[in-house]
Amino acid sequence: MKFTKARALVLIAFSVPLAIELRTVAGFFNVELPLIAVAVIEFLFLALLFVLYGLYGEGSESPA
Amino acid sequence: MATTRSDRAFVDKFPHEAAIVKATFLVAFVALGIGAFFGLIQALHRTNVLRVIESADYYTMLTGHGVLLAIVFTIFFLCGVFHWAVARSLNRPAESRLFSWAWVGLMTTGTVLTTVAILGGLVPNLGMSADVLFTFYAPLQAHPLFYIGLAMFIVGTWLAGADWFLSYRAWRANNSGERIPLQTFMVLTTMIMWYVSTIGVAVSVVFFLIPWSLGLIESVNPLLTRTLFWYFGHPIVYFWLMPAYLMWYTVLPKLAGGRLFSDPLARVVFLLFLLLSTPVGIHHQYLDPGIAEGFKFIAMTNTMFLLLPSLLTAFTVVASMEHGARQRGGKGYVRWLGALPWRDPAFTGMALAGAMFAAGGFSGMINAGMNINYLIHNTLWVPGHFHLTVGTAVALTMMAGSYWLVPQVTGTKLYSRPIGLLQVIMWFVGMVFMSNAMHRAGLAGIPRRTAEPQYQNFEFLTPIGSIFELRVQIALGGTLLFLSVVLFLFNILLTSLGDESDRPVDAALPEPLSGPEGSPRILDNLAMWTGIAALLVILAYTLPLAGIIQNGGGLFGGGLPVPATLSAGLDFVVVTVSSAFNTLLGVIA
Amino acid sequence: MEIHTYEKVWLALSLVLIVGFIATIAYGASAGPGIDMIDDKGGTVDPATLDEHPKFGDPGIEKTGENQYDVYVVARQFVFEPGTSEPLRVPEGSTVTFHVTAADVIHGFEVVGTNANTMAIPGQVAEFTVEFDEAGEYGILCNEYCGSGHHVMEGTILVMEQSEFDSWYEQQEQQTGGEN
Amino acid sequence: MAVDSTAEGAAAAPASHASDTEGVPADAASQSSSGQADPRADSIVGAADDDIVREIEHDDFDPVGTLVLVLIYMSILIGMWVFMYFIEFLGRGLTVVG
Repeated sequence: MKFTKARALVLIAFSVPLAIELRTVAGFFNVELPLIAVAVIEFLFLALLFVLYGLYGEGSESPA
Repeated sequence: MATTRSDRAFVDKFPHEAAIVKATFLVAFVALGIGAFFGLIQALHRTNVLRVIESADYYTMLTGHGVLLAIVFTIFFLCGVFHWAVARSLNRPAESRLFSWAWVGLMTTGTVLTTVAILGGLVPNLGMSADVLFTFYAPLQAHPLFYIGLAMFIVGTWLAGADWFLSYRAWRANNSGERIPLQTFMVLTTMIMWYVSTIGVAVSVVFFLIPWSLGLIESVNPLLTRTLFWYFGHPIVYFWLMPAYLMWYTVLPKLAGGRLFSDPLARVVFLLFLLLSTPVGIHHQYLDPGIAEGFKFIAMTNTMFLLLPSLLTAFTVVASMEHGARQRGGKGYVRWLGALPWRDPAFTGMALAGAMFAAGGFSGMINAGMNINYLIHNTLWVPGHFHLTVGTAVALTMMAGSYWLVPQVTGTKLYSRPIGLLQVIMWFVGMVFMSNAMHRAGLAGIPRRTAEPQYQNFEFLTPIGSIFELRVQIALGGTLLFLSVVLFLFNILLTSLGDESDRPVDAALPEPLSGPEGSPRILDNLAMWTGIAALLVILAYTLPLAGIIQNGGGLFGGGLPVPATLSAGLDFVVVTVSSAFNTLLGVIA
Repeated sequence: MEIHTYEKVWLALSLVLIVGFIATIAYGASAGPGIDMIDDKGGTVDPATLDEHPKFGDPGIEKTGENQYDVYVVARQFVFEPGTSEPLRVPEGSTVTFHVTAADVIHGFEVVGTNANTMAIPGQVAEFTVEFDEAGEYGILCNEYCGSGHHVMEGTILVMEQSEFDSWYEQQEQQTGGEN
Repeated sequence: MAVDSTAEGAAAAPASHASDTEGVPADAASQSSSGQADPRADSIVGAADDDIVREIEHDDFDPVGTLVLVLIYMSILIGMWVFMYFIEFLGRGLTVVG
């Protein structure tokens, strides 16, 4: 299964609610996560996604 | 090239129906653009990010936002979808072109009158306003034009329903033994529900509000008109939702590369909505004085059983998508999700809309819980909830559906699929920000429908994060949603201006995996289901309405209160009968 | 009618979920938490002659028994009487029955951050009882759109220490007594 | 590809819905090799059928993935309900008791 732009976009979309609710989940374990931590985690996720896209994304196999 | 486009494109096969669909979509999209703009202004205003209007004008914008999006956009669009679905699934044009244009014209005229009355509020010295919000609770009063426009609009929808019933009758004359085609079945059951439920608002508007706004009667009974509104106000929720369900059941499986999992269950689901949509309106009035707790409990049981068709839908629709994914080579317990056609904005939009509906379903369960309603009643939680349901499950499905439907009625190809994909994802992300923050703000006690919830005497507290963060999230989400609408309208406009295409979309709808053949014929007995629906409504509403009229100073309010309490015994009988009905329905399903 | 086994499982679970929800609500209404709904027990009132009403004509707090009080509140555009121009005073450790009605249009009565929340409808009286355990302050706001000034409609509830409240209450009684 | 689009077209005519089992498997086989590189699949909405690699009939399909998803959903629902009712709601002060 190829890592297409569309799949990357959908993954980004689904990461947003998870990131927002991360603080609630942390709250259940009595961890107070500051907003900036969530922003950093989301940023790292996006960076990872970009790297993966670069390695396995549509362009890498150049089917055209 | 053995076949020409005429063999397959809807616009060539049914040019007149396509014209009607185009007209209704045009009105819907104009309303969407204006309504979304008002929404942006409100999101920025109430969060104190940017204030370009006076706070008193906020309510004019809010009325416009509610009426243009929740009534005009949704209902015009669904009329287009229904007109398309009936012609397509019965494979015959409407009986009378003139009649079709008559209802489009009547609905449009009503819309224009109501919109003029609302926007008149922005023009000082005009003496015309309708800042009564989408619920128009008396004794707040609007200009008579507002109510008259509304009445015309509703009569227009009645005629539209008649149009589809006439098509069905003509089809039935030539196909006496056949099962009703699924899409037509969905349209007809939805319209029966609409006829039953709009009686409430029609009585309220025609007998009370119009005479009162014209000065013919002195006063109205506020609890009575409010109850009549919610008699109609909850079924309208399902009137918005049913076209989305129609697309999820009949179009989404195809977009996913699969087939509908079960046709009979789809029919059962629509019948359950027909039966249970109306006798639940009192769940919007859990905190109203003047209505006995027993009636509220009945409304709650009915409401909770109304979860059943939606939970069944979740299974059937996801299973249909899974079928597509597996046909496209998907494997595993959850990995198959990756094999879905995420590039297709029509598919992705509908799938994301469904995912958000699952979340909105949860906040709806909280709303429906009779006593937990104290927690969130009239707080920002409630708009947070319905922006997930009507604002995403319905609106995003309609926008995504447009990417597949509009090309069929224009004969042109979608201008840009990538922009479409970006648009639906922006909607999803924007709504996650806005709706999540609204739910949280509601739990902190921030009220809905308020221009500037920044009070002098107290502060709102939230356990996680801060109120400031929530405000920023609402403003950010609202901005993304508005930009998403702009992209959508731009994409659709350029689509309609494009060149004719040989194959605007792939319009074929595959047969269901499990067809209607094996299902009981009684499912198609519309007259019987209508009768049961009416009976349930009578059971759920007769006593509360009688109580309101007797206790609350008569039909028109202002009279002397006549104490009259309903006996507990009677209460008990109603609860028992209604629960028995519900259980029975559960068993049938 | 043929239904797939998995879907039957889901259908059964859904019914259990629904019954579970209803059972939770019934538990909340039962003796344990004892949550009562706003209903028709408050009776009705003529909004046009509210000023002449024995209670709503001069709304406020009234002692009805040991630690038992009745509070009458009128919501009108865009104030709570009492609540807005002066705080609604109650003593700590008391059981207070509110009677809330509206004089003009439909309003809401929400004690911010709590489960005390009701509609105020002209002609109807919302009657509900809450217990104030500790001294402190609560905000009140109108949570139903009631006109162009809806966003300024707010007030406070002051939960006072018993002795403080008693002296205030006595003073009130004397004043109204003197006027008559 | 031209042949293929004709087959699609025939299937699109409402009268011949039932015929879609006849031609498609062959088409699908020829399609799977070209896969997503097919430029047409990029420009037409609703062309997911073009990427079908195997036809799955009613009796061969167990929606196990769906069951997994809905069970996850239900466990979230129950967890959230318990949290909202017993902690958020019953844990708050000033509750209407009469």
